[in-house]
Amino acid sequence: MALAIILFPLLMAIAALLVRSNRWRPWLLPVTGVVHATLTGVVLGLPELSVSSVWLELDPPGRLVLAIVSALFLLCSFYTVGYLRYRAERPNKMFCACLCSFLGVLSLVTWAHHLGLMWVAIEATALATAPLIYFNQTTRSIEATWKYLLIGSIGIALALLGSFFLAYSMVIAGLEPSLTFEHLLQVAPQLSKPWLHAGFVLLLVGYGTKMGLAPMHTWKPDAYGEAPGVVGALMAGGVTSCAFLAILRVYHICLVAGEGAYISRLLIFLGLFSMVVAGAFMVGQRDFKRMLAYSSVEHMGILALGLGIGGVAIYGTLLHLVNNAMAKGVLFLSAGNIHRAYGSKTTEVVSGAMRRLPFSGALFLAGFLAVTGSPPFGPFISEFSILNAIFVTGHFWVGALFLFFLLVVFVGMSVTVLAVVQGPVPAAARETPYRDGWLTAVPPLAMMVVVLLFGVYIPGPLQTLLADAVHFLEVHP
Amino acid sequence: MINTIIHLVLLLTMPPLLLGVINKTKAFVAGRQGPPVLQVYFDIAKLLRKGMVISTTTTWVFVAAPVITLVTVIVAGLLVPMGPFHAPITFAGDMILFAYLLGLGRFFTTTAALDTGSAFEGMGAAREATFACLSEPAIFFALLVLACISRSLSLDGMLHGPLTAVLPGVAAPLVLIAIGLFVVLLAETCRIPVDDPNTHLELTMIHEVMVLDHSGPLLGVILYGASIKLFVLGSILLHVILPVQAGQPVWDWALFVAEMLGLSVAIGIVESVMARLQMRHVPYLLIAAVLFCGFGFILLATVGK
Amino acid sequence: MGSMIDSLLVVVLVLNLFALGTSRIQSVIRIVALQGILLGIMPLSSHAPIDPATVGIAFLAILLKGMVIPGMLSRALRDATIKKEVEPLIGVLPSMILGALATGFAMVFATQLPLAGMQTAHLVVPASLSTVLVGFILLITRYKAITQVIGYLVLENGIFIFGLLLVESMPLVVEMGVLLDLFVGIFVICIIVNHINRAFSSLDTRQLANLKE
Amino acid sequence: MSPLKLILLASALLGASGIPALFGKRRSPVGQQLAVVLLLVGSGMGLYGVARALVSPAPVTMELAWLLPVGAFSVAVDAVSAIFLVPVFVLPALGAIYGLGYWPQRQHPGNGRKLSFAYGVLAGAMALVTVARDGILFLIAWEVMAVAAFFVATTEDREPAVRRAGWIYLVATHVGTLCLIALFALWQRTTGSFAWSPLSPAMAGQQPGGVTALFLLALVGFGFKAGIMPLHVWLPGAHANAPSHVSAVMSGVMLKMGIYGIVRVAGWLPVGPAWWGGLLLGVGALTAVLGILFANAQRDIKRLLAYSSIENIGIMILGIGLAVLGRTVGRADLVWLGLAGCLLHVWNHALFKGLLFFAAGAVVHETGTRDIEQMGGLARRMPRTAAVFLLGVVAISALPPLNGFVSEWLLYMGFFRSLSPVDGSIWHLTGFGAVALALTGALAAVCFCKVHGAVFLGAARSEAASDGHDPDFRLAGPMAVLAGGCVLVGFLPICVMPILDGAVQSWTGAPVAGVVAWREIAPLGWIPWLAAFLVIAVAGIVGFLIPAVCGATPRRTGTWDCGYARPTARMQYTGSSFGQSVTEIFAWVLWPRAHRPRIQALFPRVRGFEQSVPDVMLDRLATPVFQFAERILMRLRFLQQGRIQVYVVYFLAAVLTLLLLGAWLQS
Repeated sequence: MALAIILFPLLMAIAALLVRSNRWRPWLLPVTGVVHATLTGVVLGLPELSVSSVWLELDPPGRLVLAIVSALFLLCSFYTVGYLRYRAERPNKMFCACLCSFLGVLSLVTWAHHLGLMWVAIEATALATAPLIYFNQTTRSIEATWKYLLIGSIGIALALLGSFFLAYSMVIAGLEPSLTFEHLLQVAPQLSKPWLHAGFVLLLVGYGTKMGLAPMHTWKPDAYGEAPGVVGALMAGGVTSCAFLAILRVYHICLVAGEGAYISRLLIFLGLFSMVVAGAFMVGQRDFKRMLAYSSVEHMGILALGLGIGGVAIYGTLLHLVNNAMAKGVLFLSAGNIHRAYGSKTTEVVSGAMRRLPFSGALFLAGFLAVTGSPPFGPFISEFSILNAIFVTGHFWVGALFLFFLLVVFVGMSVTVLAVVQGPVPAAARETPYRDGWLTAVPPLAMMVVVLLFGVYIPGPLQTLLADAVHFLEVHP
Repeated sequence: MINTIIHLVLLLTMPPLLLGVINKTKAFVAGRQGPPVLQVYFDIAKLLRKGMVISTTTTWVFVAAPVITLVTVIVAGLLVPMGPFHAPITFAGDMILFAYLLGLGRFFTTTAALDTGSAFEGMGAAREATFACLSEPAIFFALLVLACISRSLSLDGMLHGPLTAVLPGVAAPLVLIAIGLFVVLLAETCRIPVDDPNTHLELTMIHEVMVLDHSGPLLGVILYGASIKLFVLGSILLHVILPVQAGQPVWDWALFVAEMLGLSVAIGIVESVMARLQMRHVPYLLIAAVLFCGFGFILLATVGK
Repeated sequence: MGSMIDSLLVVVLVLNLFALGTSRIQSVIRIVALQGILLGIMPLSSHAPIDPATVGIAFLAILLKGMVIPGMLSRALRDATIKKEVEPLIGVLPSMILGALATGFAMVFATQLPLAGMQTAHLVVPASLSTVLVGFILLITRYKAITQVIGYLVLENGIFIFGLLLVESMPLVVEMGVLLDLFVGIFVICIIVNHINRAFSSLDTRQLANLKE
Repeated sequence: MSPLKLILLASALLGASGIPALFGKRRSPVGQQLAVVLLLVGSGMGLYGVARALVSPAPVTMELAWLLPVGAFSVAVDAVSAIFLVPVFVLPALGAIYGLGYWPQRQHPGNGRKLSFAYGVLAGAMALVTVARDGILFLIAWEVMAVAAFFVATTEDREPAVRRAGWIYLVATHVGTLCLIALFALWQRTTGSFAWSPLSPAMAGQQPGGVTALFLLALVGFGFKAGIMPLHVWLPGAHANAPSHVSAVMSGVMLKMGIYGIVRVAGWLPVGPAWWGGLLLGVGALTAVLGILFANAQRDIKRLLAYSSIENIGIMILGIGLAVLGRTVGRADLVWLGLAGCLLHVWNHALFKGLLFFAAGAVVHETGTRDIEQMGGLARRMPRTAAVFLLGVVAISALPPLNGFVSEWLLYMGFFRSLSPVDGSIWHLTGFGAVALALTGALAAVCFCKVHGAVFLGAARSEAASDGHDPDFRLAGPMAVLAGGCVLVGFLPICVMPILDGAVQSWTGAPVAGVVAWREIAPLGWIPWLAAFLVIAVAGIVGFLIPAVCGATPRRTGTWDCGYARPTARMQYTGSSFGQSVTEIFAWVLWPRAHRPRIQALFPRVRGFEQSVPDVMLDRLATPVFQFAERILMRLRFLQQGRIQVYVVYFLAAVLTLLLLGAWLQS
C-alpha cells in the first residue's frame, strides 16, 4: 500500500515525461491527484494497511499530514490544468513531471519511519521543487531557485549533521544502533544529553529551514514570489507541513527523553522570533506574493510556538497545520489568478480586484481574514486554542506578545490586501485575457469552504485523526 | 392653598416691577429721575396691542419660540418656593426639570434668532448658548451643595435646606455658591457686567440682539418672560443668601417681597457702579462662578464627611 | 589504528586552510578533490575487519568527492568565461586567520561533548566541526557561484568526517548521506550554474541580488 | 415555537435577507425589495419573540446539538438581551425601507447588491451577538458583525477617503477583537469553560488579579466597538463615509453592542473594587464631554452626528459606572437608576440618532453635500424633514418633554441620590458625574442648535441648497416612525419602566442586594402632565392668544439687518462661527488647526481664513505613531537584502544563538 501511494505519483511523473502533447499532459495531474486521494482515503479508512515495513510506517501524525498533502494536491492539480492553459507558450513537461514526483516524495516523508529515510525524502523534495520555482525561466526565477537550493541544501546538511549527532548519542550510550522512530522512542531516556541537545538544535535549524522559520526563512519570499501561485500553494501547504512533521518527530523523541523543557523554550523563542520578523516585513509590503510568503513564515512561527507550549496546545497546533495549509492554498491560488489578470503583483499596479475578478478578489479578501485568525474561519479556532493553552499554562507574556504580533501582522497585511481588492480597476487590467473559470476559481473556493467549515464544525474523521495524533504524542513512559 | 394662589399671583404680576426698580435705582444713582417704576408694565401692554412684522426668511419656529420660553419659565417658576413657603409643584428630581426647562427656553430663543438668518442675531445666539454652557455646571454644583445640605431631592426641599441645615460647617460652602449663583443670575438675565440691556450697539449685545426681529406681541412676550426669569432666579438666590423667616405667613410674604425688591436694588447698584466686561472676558467671569460653586461642593464633600 | 586516522585528519585540516588560502579557483578545486580522496580512505583505515558496506562507502566517497564532482566543477569553470580568481569578500589572509580561529573553536567545543568509550581517534569531532565551519567561511566570504559550491562541498566533507564515528554502527545512514551529496552536487552544479552562466553571462553572485526588500 | 427559536429564526432571516439580491440582475430592483421584505418579516418575528421573552418569567435558555470545535452553540435571552434586541429588530428594518429610496439598486448597480447582502448579515449577526451564551459563538457572531460592518461602511470603495476610513475601522475593530479573544481565553482559564454566563465568586476567588484583567480587557475590547473616548478613532470617519441608513444602523445599533458587552461583563463578574466604577465614571464623563465638544467643532453633518454618538456612548458609560459603583457599595437604588438610565438611553439614542441620520441623509440626498456651510434655509423647501429634525435635536439635547430627557433624568437622580452617603467614600466622586452630564447637555444644546439652524434656518448659502423638496414615503416613513417613538417614550416613560426593571433585576443573574421599587426612586407620574401642559399652553398661546390680542395679520418683510440695505445669504452667521466661541474656550483640548493669513500692505489681497478641528487621537496621536513605527520597520529591510552570503551568516548565528540560549536556560 505504502509503495502504491509513494510510487504511483513517480510513475505518473515518468508518464508525464513520455506524453508528447503539451495540451493534454496537464490532465495527468488530476488523475494522479484523484488516484492518490482515493488510496489515501483507503489507508486512512483501514489503519491496518498502514504498517508495511520497518522503514515505512504511517503513524497518526503521518496520517494527518498525508491527508493534508493529498487533499491539497488534489485541488491544486485541477487548478494547474486551468493555469497551464494560460501559459500555453511554455513547455510544461518538466513542470508536470516534477509536480507528480513532488507528491511522491511528500508521501514518502509522511511514511518514512526512519530518521535517515525521512531526511532523504525531505532532501528529495528540494530537488523536486527547484524546477517548479524555475518554471518562468526569468533571471529573477533563476536567482530565486539558486537561493532556494543553496540555502535549502545548507539546511539539509545541518539536518544530516544533527541526525548523525542523534545517532552518535545512541552509540555513546552503547545502545543497539537503529534510527527507526519507535526504537529511538524506546531508548530515548538513555540517550546522551549533550549530543541530544546539539543534535536537536541542528535538526531544528535544518528542518526549520525547509519549514521557513526565521532567520532561515530568507529563501521563502524569493521562491514564493517568483514561483507560480500553485507552486506557492503546494509548498506553503505541503513542504512546510512535512518539515513540521519532521520537527514534530524529533520533538517527540526529546519529549520522551525528558528534555521537554529544553526544546520547548527553544521552540517558543524561534516561534515568536519568526512571528515578529514576519510582521516586520509584512508592514508596507507592496508585493502581495512576497507578503504571502511572510505570512507563511508567521504561521510556521505559530506552529513552532504551539509545539513549544506543548500539552493542551498540541491539538490546536495540529489543527492549525490543517487550517494553514488550506488557507494558504486559497490565498496563493487567488493571488495567482490576480497576478495573471493584472500581469503584476505589486500594489502600485494592482487595485480593484473585487471588480476585475469578483471570485478571486473576494476569495483573496476572505482568505486574508481567515489567515489572520478572524472568526468564524478555521485558523481562528486553532490560534484561539493555542492562545488558550498559553494562558492555561501561565505564559502570560508569551500570550501578550503572541496577540501583539498577530496585530502587527494584521495591520501590515490589511494595507496590502485592501489596496489589491478595493478601489478602481486600472484600464490596462481590463484587456488582459485572464477570466475566472471553473478550473481556476473552484479549487480555491473549495478550500475556502473547507476553511470556513473547520471554523464552525470539525468533521468526525478529522477529529479522530487529530485525537489519535495528540494521543500518540503524549509522553509514554 | 392660599399660599399657592399668592405664589401664582406674585409669579405672574411682580416680575416687571423688578425691572422697573432696577432702572429706577440706576437712574437714582446716575442722578436722573428715570422712568416710572411701572414703565415695564406699560411697555408690555403697548407691545401686546401692536401689530407684528415678521421676516420673510423665518418659519413657524420664529413665532413659537418666545411663547415656549415664556411657558417654560412660568412652569419653572412653579417649582421654586418663595420664602419659607412650599412650591406649588414639587417632587423628587424637579431641580433637574427646572434646569432643563430653562435650557429648553434658551434653545428655542437661540433657534429663533438663527431663524432670521441675520448675522447679528446669530452672533447673539452664539454668545447666549456659549455662556449657558458655563453657567450650567455652576448651577449644578450649587444644586449638589444644596442637596448635600438638605438631604432632599426636590428643589423645594433643597432651597429650604439652608433654613434647616443639618450638616456642620455649611456656612462657607453657602457663601461660595451664593457668589457663584449671583454671577449666574447676572449672566442668565443679561445684566451688567455680562450684558448691557440698554446698549445701542448691536455688535456688543447678547440678549437684545437675539430678539431684534421680534416685534409687537412677540416682543412683549419676550420682555415679560425675561422679567419672570429674573424673578425666578432671584427667588432661588434669596434662599441661599437670606435663609430667614418671620414665622407669621403674612410677614413672611411681606419679607419675601421686600427681599426681592432689595435684590433688584442690589442689581441696580451693581449695574451702576460696574462697567460691562469685554465680551471675551465674560467666560472668565463665568468660569470663576463655576469654580466658586465647585469649591463649595468640594469643601462640603470633604469637610462635611 | 586511531593514530592513522588522526594523522589523516591533520592533513585534512591543513587542506582546509589551503582551501581558504588559495586564490585560483582551479587549485581550490584540486585541494577539495584531494580532501575527498583522503576522506574516502579513512573508513577503510578506521577498523580492522573490512566489510562490503565500508568498502562501498569508501569507493563512493572517493569516486564522487575525489573525482566526479571536482571534474564537473572544472568543466563548469572551463565553460564559464570568467576570471579564474576567487575574488573573496575578505582577503586571503584574513580568511585563513578566520579558519584557524574556527578550528580552535571547534577544538574547544568538542571537549564539551562526551566521546564513546571505545573511541580511538580523538581528532574526529573537532576536525569535522572545524571543516564544517571552514565550509561556512567559504560560503560566506566568496562571491563566485562555483566557489560557493566548493564551500558547500567542504561543509559536506566535514559532515562526512563525523560520519566516520558511525561507520561501524550504521553504515547505511552514512551511505545515504554521501548519496545525497551526489544528487545535490550534480543538480546545483550542472543545471543551475550553467543557467546562471547563460542568464547572467557570469557566475558572480553579486549579480544575483535583485530579489530583496 | 419558543421565543428563543423565534429570535434565532429571525436572526437567520435577517442574515440571509441579502442573499437573493446577490443573484439578481445588476439593475433589477427585485433583489433589494425582496431583502426588505425578508428583513421586515424577520424583524416582526424577532420583535414578537422578544415580547414573549419579556413576559416570560424565567430567562429562556437553549443548547443546540451542533457542537462548535471548542465550546458549544448555547443561546439564551433574558431581559438585558431583550432590551438590546429591540433596536436590532427595529432600526435595520426601517433602514432597509429607507434604503429603497436612498440607495436604490437601479442607481447603484455597482455596489447595491454587495450592500444589501452585507447589510443583512450585519443585522443578523447583531441579533446573534445579543443571545450568544458561549464564548466562541459570541466571538464568531461578533466578528461576523464587525466584518459585515466593514463592507457596508466601504460601499463606495472607489473614493480614497472611504478606503482610508474603512481601513482605520478594520484595524480598530481587530484590536478590539484581539482583546476579546484574550478575554475569553482568560475567561475559560478562570471558569474552566467557555460558557458566557455569570462568573461565580468562588471561581473568581482563585485569581483576583485575573478578574481585574477580565474587566479591563472587556472595557478595552468592547470600548473599541462602542467608541469610548481614547478608542473612538475609527468612528467619525466610518460613519461619515457610509450611506446614511448604514450610518444610522451602525451608530444606532452596532455601537450598542459594545455597551452590551460592557454591561454583561460588569454584571457577570463578581462585585469589584470601587475603582472599577470610578474608572467607568471617569471614562464616561471624558467620552461624553469630549465627544460633544468635537461634534460641535465639525462642519460635516454626518461627522458631527458621529461625534455626538460618542457623546451618547459616554452618557451610557456614566450609567454603567454608577451601577457598578452602586453594586460595590451595596446600593440597589444606584444600581437601578444607573443601569435603567443606561439601558433606556440605549433605546433613546437608537431612536433619535436613527432619526437624525435619516433626516441628514435626506438632506444630503437633496443637496449633494455633507458640508453644513453649504446648506441653509431648507426648512421652507423641506418642511416635514425640518420638523422631524428639530424634534430629533430637541430629543438628543435631552430637553423635556422628549425621550432624551427621561433617561438623563434617571441618571441625574442616581447621581443626586448617591450624595446621601451610606459609605461616604463615593459621594463627591459621583457628584462630578452630575456636573459632567450637565455640561454635556448644555454643549449638546449648542451643537444641535447650530446644526439645525445652519442646515434648515436662514437663507440658502449655496446653489446646492436652493432647491430640493421633502422626500417620498420610503424616506419619510421610517423617520415618522422614529419620531413617533421619541414622542412616545418622552411622553409616557411609564410604559417602558417595567421592562427596564426586569432588565435590572436580571443584570447580575442574582438579584442585587435589597430589591428596590422603581416607583419610589424614580417617580415619573408627573411627566405626561407636564408634557401635555407644555404642548397645550404653547399651542394655545400661539394659536389663539396672539392672534386675538393683535388684530392685524403680520406684515412680511426682509430681515432687519441693522440698517444695512442689501443683506445677502453670505452674511449670515455660519454654523462654524456659531460653534467657534465654544471651540475657543476649549481650544486647549480640541487643538484646532487654524490658517490665519497676516494682512499687511495698504490694499491687501483677498485672503481666506481656515480653521479645522482634526481628531486629536487619530490625527495627532495614532497616525504619527503608526508612521513612526513604519519608518522604523522600513529600516529593518536591509536584513533581507538579497546577498546569499549574508543569509548563510544567519545560519551560523541561529545555530550559535540556539546552542547558547539552550545552555543558558539549562543553567
